[in-house]
Amino acid sequence: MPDLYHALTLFLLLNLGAGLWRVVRGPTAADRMLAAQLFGTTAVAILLVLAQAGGVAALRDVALVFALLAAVAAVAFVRRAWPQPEDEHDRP
Amino acid sequence: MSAAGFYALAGVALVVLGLYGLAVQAHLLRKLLAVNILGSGVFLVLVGLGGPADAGPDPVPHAMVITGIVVAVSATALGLVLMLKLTTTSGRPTLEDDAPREGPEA
Amino acid sequence: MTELLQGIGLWLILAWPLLVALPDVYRHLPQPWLLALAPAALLLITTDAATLDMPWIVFGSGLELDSGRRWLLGMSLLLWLAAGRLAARLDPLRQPATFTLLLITFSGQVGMILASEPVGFLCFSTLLGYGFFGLLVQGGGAGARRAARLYIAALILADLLLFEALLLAAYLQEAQRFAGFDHRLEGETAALYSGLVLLAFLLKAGIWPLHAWVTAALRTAAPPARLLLMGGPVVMALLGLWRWLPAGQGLEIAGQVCRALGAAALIYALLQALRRPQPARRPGWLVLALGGALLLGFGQVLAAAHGWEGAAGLVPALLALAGLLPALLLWRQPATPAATLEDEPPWTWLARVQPRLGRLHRRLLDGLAHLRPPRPLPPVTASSLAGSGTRVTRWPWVIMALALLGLVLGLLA
Amino acid sequence: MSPGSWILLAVLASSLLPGLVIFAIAERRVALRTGLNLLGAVSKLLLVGWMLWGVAHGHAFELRLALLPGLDFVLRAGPLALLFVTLSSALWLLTTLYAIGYLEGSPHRSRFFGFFSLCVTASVGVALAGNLLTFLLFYELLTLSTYPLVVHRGTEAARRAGQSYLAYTLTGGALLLAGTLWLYSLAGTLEFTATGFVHGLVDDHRGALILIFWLLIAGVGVKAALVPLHGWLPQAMVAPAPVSALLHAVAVVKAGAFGIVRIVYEVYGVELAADLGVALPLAALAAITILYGSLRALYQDDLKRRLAFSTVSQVSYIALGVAIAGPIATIGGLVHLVHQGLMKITLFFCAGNLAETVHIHRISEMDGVGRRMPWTMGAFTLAAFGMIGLPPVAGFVSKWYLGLGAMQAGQDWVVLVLAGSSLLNAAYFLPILHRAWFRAPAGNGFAPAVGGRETGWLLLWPPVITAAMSLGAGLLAFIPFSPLEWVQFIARQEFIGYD
Amino acid sequence: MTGPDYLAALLLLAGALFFLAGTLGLLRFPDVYTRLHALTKADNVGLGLIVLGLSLQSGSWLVAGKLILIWLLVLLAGASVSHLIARGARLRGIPEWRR
Amino acid sequence: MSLLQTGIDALLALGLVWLAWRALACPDLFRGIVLFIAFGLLMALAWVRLEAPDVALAEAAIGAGLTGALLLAALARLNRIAPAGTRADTREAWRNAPALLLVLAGAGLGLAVLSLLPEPAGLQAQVAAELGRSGVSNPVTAVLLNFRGYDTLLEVLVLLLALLAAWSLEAEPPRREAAPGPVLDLLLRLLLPVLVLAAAYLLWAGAHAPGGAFQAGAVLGAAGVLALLAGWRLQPHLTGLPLRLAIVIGPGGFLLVAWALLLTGRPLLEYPPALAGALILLIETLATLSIAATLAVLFQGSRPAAEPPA
Amino acid sequence: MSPVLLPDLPWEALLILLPLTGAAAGALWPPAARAIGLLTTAGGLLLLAGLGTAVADAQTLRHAVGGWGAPLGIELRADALSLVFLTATALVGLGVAVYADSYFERSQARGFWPLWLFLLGALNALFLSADLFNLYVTLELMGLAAVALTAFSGGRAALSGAMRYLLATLLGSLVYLLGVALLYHATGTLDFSLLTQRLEAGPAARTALGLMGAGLALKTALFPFHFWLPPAHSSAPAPVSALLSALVVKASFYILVRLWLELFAPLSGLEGAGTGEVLGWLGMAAILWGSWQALRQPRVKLLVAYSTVAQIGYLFLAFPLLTAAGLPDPAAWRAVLWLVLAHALAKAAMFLAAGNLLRFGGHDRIPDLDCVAQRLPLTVAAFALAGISIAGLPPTGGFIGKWLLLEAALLQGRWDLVAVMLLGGLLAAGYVFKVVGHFFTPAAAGHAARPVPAAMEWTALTLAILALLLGLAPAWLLPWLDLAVGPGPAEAVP
Repeated sequence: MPDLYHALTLFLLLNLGAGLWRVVRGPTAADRMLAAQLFGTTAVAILLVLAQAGGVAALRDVALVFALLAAVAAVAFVRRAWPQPEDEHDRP
Repeated sequence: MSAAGFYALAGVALVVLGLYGLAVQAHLLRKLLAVNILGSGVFLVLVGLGGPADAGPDPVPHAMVITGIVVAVSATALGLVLMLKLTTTSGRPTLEDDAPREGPEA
Repeated sequence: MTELLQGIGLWLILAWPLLVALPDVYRHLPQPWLLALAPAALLLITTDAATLDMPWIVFGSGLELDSGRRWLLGMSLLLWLAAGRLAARLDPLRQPATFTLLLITFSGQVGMILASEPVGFLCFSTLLGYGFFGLLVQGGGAGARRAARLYIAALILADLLLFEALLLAAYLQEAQRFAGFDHRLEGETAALYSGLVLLAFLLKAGIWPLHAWVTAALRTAAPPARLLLMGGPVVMALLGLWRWLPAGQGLEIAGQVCRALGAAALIYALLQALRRPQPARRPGWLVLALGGALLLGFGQVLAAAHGWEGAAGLVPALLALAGLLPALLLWRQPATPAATLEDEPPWTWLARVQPRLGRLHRRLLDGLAHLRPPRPLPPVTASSLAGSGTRVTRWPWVIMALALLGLVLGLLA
Repeated sequence: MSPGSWILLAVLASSLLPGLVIFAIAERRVALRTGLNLLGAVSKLLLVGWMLWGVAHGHAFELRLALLPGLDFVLRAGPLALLFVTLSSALWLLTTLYAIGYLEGSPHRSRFFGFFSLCVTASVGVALAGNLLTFLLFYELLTLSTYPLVVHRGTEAARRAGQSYLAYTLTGGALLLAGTLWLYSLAGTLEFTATGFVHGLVDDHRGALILIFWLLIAGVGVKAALVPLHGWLPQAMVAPAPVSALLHAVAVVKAGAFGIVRIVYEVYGVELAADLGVALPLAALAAITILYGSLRALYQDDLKRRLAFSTVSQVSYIALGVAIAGPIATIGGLVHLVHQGLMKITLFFCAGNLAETVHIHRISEMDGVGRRMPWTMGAFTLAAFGMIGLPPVAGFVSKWYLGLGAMQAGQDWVVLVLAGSSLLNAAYFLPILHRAWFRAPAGNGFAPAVGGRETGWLLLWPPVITAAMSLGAGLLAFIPFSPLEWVQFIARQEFIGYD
Repeated sequence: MTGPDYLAALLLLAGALFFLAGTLGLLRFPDVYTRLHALTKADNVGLGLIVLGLSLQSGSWLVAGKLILIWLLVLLAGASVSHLIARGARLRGIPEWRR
Repeated sequence: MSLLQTGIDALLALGLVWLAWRALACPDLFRGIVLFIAFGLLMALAWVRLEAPDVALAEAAIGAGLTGALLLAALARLNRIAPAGTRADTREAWRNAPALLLVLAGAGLGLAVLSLLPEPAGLQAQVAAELGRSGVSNPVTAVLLNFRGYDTLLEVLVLLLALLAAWSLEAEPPRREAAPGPVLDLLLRLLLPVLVLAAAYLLWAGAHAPGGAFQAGAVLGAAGVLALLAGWRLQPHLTGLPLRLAIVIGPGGFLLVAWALLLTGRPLLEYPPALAGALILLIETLATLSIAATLAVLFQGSRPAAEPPA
Repeated sequence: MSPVLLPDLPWEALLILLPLTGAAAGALWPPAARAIGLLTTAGGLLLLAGLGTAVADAQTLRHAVGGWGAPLGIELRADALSLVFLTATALVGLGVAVYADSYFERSQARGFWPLWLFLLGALNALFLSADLFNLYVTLELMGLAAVALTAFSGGRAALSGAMRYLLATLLGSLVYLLGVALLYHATGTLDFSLLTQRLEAGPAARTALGLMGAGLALKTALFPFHFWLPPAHSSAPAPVSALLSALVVKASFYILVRLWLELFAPLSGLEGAGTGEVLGWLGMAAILWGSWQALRQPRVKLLVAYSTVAQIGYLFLAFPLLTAAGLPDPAAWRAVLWLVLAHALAKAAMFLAAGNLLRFGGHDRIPDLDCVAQRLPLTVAAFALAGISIAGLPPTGGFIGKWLLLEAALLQGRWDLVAVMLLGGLLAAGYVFKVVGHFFTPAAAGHAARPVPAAMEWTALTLAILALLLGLAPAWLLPWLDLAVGPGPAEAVP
C-alpha cells in the first residue's frame, strides 16, 4: 500500500509538472491562474496521500490550510491583478 | 545520498539562482522574487542538512526556518511598498540610472 | 670722569646727527644743521685723544680719537658744513630729504673715521655708502641717477667682498681688531685677503678702471653731493685700504697692483683732463688723478717691508687734504645737465648685454617654475559636477558574486 | 610632574583659553575681545619671561602626561625651546596689536582672533614639545589652525590658496607621521635628547635611518618651504597682512625650520647626521632654496609675493646653518630663526600698512611712498637692509656666524652662496627702496594722511618696534638675553665642544 | 490487502485518472472557458475520489470528516474561483473558442 | 527508502529548481509570479518530505498563500502606476559568464554541503530532554516560544517594524473597487468563519502538534486579506487606536511578559515551569492576533485611516 | 565597582527590552512617541553605565535567556568588546535623538521615533548576542529599521537608496544565514563559546567563513560591496544618515570581528591568512576608491557617504595584521576598536552638520555653499572637527586610531598598509577641506540664511567635540580596549 501512495504521489507530481506547461504557455493570464488553481488542488491531494502514507496527521492540517488559502491568490488575481485585455499579457 | 541531500543541493541551486536573478534582473519585483528564492534555498539547506537522523528531525532548524519565513514575508512586504512608492516617484520600477543627482529633501 | 665724558662725546657725535636726521626732530630744532654738527666740533676742539670700548656692540666695537683721526674729523666737519650751506640753497622741496641724507652720511663718515675695528668700520661704511647713494639720486639729473646706480652696484659688491675678507680674517686669527691683523697672514690666504680688500676698496673709491660713476657723479650730481664726493666715499675707501691692509708686511703683489693701478689712474686722468677742453670737466679728472696718486703712494708703503712707520702719521693728513682740495675747486661750479654728456661710462656694454641676460634668466626661471610640484587639488567646476554622481549599475552584483566564488573556491582549494 | 610644570600648561593656556572664549564673543564686543587678546598675550609674555629667567638659572620645566602606552605627551622648556617660544610670544603681542588695528571694522574678527590665538598656541606647543609625537601633534594643529586664517577673506583666490596650503602641509604632515612612526618602531622612544636618540640603531638600520631622516625632513621641509616644497607659501599671500606676518615670521615657516633643528640635533645628533651623509645634501638643498627663492623674488611685482619668495630664501638660512653641522654655523642658523622673524614681520607689517593706508599692493605703485609714510618705509628700509645682511642690522650677525661656521666646517662654498644670496637680496630690495624714497609719486600722489599721522598708531608702532628690535638684535648682539647670547647659551648647553 | 484496501486503491487510481484528465484538458483545450471545464473535473471529482479512497483507509471518522471538509473547501474555492475567472474573462472580452 | 520515494524527492527538488529558474527568467512578470506561487506550493511539499510539517504549514500559509497575494496585488498597483511603456520589465538578461561563475560557486557550496551530510550534528536530543519542562509537547513550538523564545520576540517585532516602515511611506491613495459580486461575497461569508476556526485550531494544536502562532496568524491574516479583496473595510472609528492595539498587542504582550518575568528576578524570558504552558498560549494568542492584523494591513499597503469615505 | 550605587540588575536584558518596548509603545500611542523616544534613548545611557560597571567587575557577563543556557537556548554576552560598540551606540544615539527632535516636523516625528527605537534595540541586541542565529534576527531587525529610516523622507533618491539598501541587506543576511546553517550542522550549536570549542577546520568551516564573511562584508559595505551605501546614506534624512554610517555598518563589522577573533582565527589549519589578506586588500581598495570618489562628489552628503566607504576600509586593514602574527595581535584590534569609536562619533557629527547645511541652504551642493562659515559657525566647527578626526589629524580620536594601526602595521613590516593609510589620510583631508574651503566663500547665487535650530547645531558640535576629546584620552580608554581584545603581547609594543 505505501508503494501505491508513493506512486500516486509521484504520478500527481508529474501531473503537476505537465500542468506547468500551461503556466508557461498561457496564453492569457486567466489560463495561468487556472493552472495555479490546479496546482493547489493537486498539492492538497498529494498532501493527503502523503499524510496517509507516512501516518503524519499534521499534513492534513497543511492540506487544510492549502484548501483554505487556495482561493486567496486567485481572488487577489481576479480582483486586483488581472490586467485589462489591452495589456500585452493577454495577447496570444 | 539521502533525500535530504537532494533538498540541500536543490537549496544550493536555488541560492545560486537567486543570486543570479538578483544580479541580472532589473525589475525590482523580480529582484524581490529572487531574494525570496534565495531565502528559500537557504532554508532548504538549513533543514536539508539536518537530514534523516535516528532521533527524529531536529526541531531547531525548523524553528529557525519559520522565523526566517516570517522575516522574508515582512521584508517582501516592505520591499513591495518601497517599490511601489519608488515607481510612483520615478516612473520606473527599476534602479537603473537613478543616481541621486538632486539633493535629498531636508 | 673725563673718560666717561669723552665716551659720551664719542657716542654723541655719531648718534646725535642721526637723531637730528629724523625729519620730525629736524623740523622742530632751531638751526638744526649747526646743532647736529656741534658735538663733533666740540670734541674736535676739546679733546686730543679718546677711546671708547663697547664690547656688547656688534662683535665688540670700539671708537677711538687720536691725532690722525682728528685730521680727518676736521676735514669732515669742514666739508659737511660747506655742503650744508650748499644744500640750504636748494629747491625747498628737496631740502629736508637732502639734510637728512647729509646727516646720515656724516654720521657714517665720522663713524668710519673713529672706528677702531673692522666690523664697526664696515657698519659705518654702509651708512655712508647708502646715504651717499641717496644724495646722488636726490636732486641730480638722469646722469646722476645712472652714476648712483653704478655706485650702488659697486658698493654692494664691495661690501660683500669686505664681508668675505672679514670672515677670512676672523676665521684665520680669531681677532677682530685692526691691530691684530698684522701678524699671521701668510701665503695664499694673505693674497686672497689682500686681493678681496683691495678690490673692494678700489670699487668704493672709483679708481681707474672702475671710475665711471665718479666722473659721472661729479658732472651731474647735486652740489652738496659733488662737494662731498672726494672727501666722502673716495677718501674713506682709501682710508679703508689703509686700515685693513697690513702695511709694511711686504705684501709685494698687492703693492705692485696698487702701484700699477695708481700710476695708470694718474696717467689716464691727466691725459683725459688735457684732452677735454671744457673747464667744467676738469675737477672730475683731478679727483681721479688725486686718487691715483694716493693709491700709488699706498702701494709703495704696502710693498715696503720696513720704513713705513714714518709715513703713518702723515697718511691721515694727506687724506684730509686730498678730500678738501677738490671741494675747493667745486665750490661754485654748477652741475652740467645730463643731456650734454658725451662720454659714456665704460660699462655701457653691460647695459647692452643685460637685457639679453635678463631674458635668458627669465627663461631659466620659467623652466624651473614648471618643475614645481603638482598642482593643488583640482577645483570643483561646473563641468566636474556634470560628470559625477553615483552611477550604480549591475556590475557590483557581479563582482560580489565573483568575490563570493573566489572566497568559497579559495577556501576549498 | 615636576613642580614648575604647571607653568608650561599655563603658557599654552594663556593663548588657548582666550582663543576659545573669543570664538564665542559677539562680533561687536570689540573692547572685550581686545582686552582678552592683550591679556593673553601679555600674560604669556610674562610667563615666558619667568621661564627664561628660570632656564637661564638652570631650572628645568617639564610636563609629562601619558598619552599612549609607552608614549607620553611631553612639554619641556629647554633653552632651545624657549628661543622659539620667546619669539612667538613677543611677536604675538605685536601682531595682535597690529591685527587689531588692521582689521578694524572688518567682519568676522572673532573668528580671526580665535584662530590666531590657536595658531600661536600651536606654535608654542611646537616649540615646547619634548618628543617627536608631541611635536607632531602641535605641528598638525598648527596647520589646521592656520588654514582658516589663510582663507579668512573668503574669496575664491583665498580658498584656492587654502587648498594649496593644505595640500602641501598635510602631505608633509603625513610624511612626518610616517617617519615618526617608523622611527618609533625602530627606536622605541621619541624623546628629544641633546645628542639625539638614534645612535644605537646605526649599525643595524643605517639605510632605514637615512630614509627616515629624509621623510622627517620632507615633513618639516614643507613648512620650512624648502624647494621644491615651497609652492604653498607665495599663494598663501592672499591672507590678510597680519596672517602673512604670522605665517612667515613666527608660526608656520618657523615651525618647519625649528623642526629641522630638532631633527638634526635632538633626534639624530649632528655627528650621526654627518656620519650618515645626510647633512651635506640637506645643506645643498638649503643652498638651492636660498638662491632659488631669491631669484624668483626678483621677478615679482606684487610686494607680498616678493616678500614671500624672500621668505623662502631666508628661512633656509636656518636649515643651512643646521646642516653645516658645526657649532658656529648652528649659532648662525638658530639666531637667524629670531632675526629673520623680526625682520620679516617688519616687512610684512609695512606691506600691510601700505596696502591698508594707501592701497599699494605692487612694487610698481610704490613710487615716492616714502614721503607719504616715512616711518613705515623707514622701518621697511631697516628690515630690508637687515635682510641683505648689511651691518649692523640683525641679518648681518646671522650671516656672519653662518659664514664663519661654514669656513670652520670646511664648507667654503657656503660662503659663496651667502654672497650670492646677499647680492640677490640687494637686487630685489634696493629697487623697492629706491622707488619709495627717490621717485616722485605717480599721478595725484597718495591719499593724504588723516590727522597728520601717516597711519593708525596700532599699524605704525608694531613695525617700528620690530624694526628697532631687528636693529637692536644686531647692534646689541652681545648684551645678556639678546638672541645671539641666548643662542650661544644653547650651544654651550647642547654642544659639547662649544664654549 | 483487504477488500476495502482494493476499493480504496481503485478510488485513488480513479482520482488520479481524473487528475490526469484535468491536466490533459488544461493542456489540450483551446480556450479559457473550456479549460475551466477541465479543471473543475480535477477539483471536484479527482480530489473527491482520492478523499473518498483515503477516508476508507483512515479508519477514523474524525479523519474522514476532516478529509471531506477539505474537499468541500476545495470545492467551494474551485467553484467560486472558476466563476470569478469565467466572469472576468467575459468582462474582459476574451473570445470563446469556435470550431 | 524506496526508489519511488527517491523519485518523489528528486522530482520535487528538480521541480523547485526549474520553477525558480522559470520564475526568474520568464519574460512576463505575471507569469513569473504565478510560477513563484507554484514554487511556494512545491516548497511546502518539500518541507513535508523533509519531515518538517510545521514549516510546511508556515510555508503553505505564508509562503504560498499570502506572499502570492501580496505579489499579485503589488503587480496590480504597479501596472496602474507605471505607464505601459516603462513597464517593459524584463530584458533578456541571462548572460553566460557570470552564470558560469555562479554555477562554479554553487558547485563549491554544494561540495561543502555534501561534506556535512554524512554526520550532521543537531540539538534534537537536548530538545527532547528538556521538552517536558517547556510547557508544550510540540518540539518546534517549544523551541520557538521557549528555548529560543527571544528570537521569536524579535521576530514578532520585525513584523511590527515592517508594518511601521510601510506606514511611514504614504502609499498611493486607494482606488474604489468594483462591487464584489454575489459569488465572491458568498465565498467570503462561507470561508471567513472556517478560516477563523482553522486559525484557532492551529493555534491550539501548536502546543502538541504542528501549528502555532505564525501559522494561525497567517490563516487569520488570509481571512483579512480575503475580506479586503471582497471590499470590506474597517469602520473609521476602528482604524485608530483599536487597529494599532491589535497590531501592537502581540509584540507588546510578549514584551510585557518579558518585563514581568524580569521583575520577578528571573532571567530574560524564563518562564516558571508551572506557568510555561499558559504563558506560551497567551503569547501565542496575542501574537496570532497581531500577525493577522499586520499581514492584512501590509497587504492593504497604506494606512487604513487614509481610506476615502465610502 | 560600586555595587552600592548600582544594584545588580540584568542590565543587558534591560538594554534590549527598554528600546524595543519604547518602540512598541510609540507605535501604539504616537502622540507620546517623542517623549518615549527621548527618555528611552537617554535611559539607555544609564543602563549602559550599569552594564559598564558590571563588566568592569566580571569581565564577561553571560545571561542565559529563558534560563536554558548555551546549546539549547540563547545566551547574551556582555564584555568589553560589546561595551565599546554599545557605548558608541548610546552616545551617537543620544546625540542623534536630540538632533532628530528638532529635525523632523511634528507629523513626521511620530513615525520616526518607533523606527529609531527599533534600530536602537536591534543594535543593542546585536552587540549583546552570543548566538549566531539570534545575530541573524537582530541583523534583520536592524536592517529593516535602517531601510525604513532611509526611505523615511520619501523622496525619489531616498526611496531608490532604501530599495537598494534593502536588497543588499537582505542578500547579506541570507548569505550570512547560509554560513550559519553550515556551522550549525557542523557543530550542532549556535553559541559562540561552544562553537569555539567544537569547530574544526574543514571545508564546512571554510565555506561558512567565506559565506559569513561575504555576507557581512556586503552589509558592512566593504569595497566592492559598497555600491549600496552612498545612495542610501546620502539620500536619507540627516539624522538617519548619521545613524547608518556611524552605527549600522559597524554592527555587521562587529559580528565579523567576533567571528574572526573567536571562531576562525584560532582555528589551526584554517588558512585564515589568505582570507585576512583578501580582506586587507579589499580594505585598502576601499580606502583608495572611497576617498577618491569622495573627492569627486559634488554634494556634501554624498561626499560624507563615500568617506564612510573609505573609513570602513581602515577597519578591515586589521585582518591581515591579525593573521600575519599567527596569534591575536591586540595592537591591531585595539586600533580598530579605537577607529570604530572615533569614526562613529565623527561621522555622526559630519552627517548632522551636513543636515544643518541642508536645512540652512536647502541644498548641499558643495560649490554653492554660501558663506556658511559666518552664518553657521557651530555647524562649520562641527564639520571641520569631525573631518579632522576622519582624516586622522591630531589631536583627535581619529589620529590616535590611525597611529595605533600604523604602529601595528609597522611592527609587522606591512609597508603597503602604511602607505595606503597615509595616502588615505591625505585624500580624506582633501575631501574634508574641499568642503571646508567652500564654507568660507560666497556662492554665485547667494541666499538668505534659513534658521537652523540651536539644538541641531549643538548636537553636531557636541559629537564632534567628543571625537576630539577621544584623541586626548587614550591613556584612560586604552585599558578598556585591551580588555576587549583580550590579553596579548600588548607590552611587546616598545
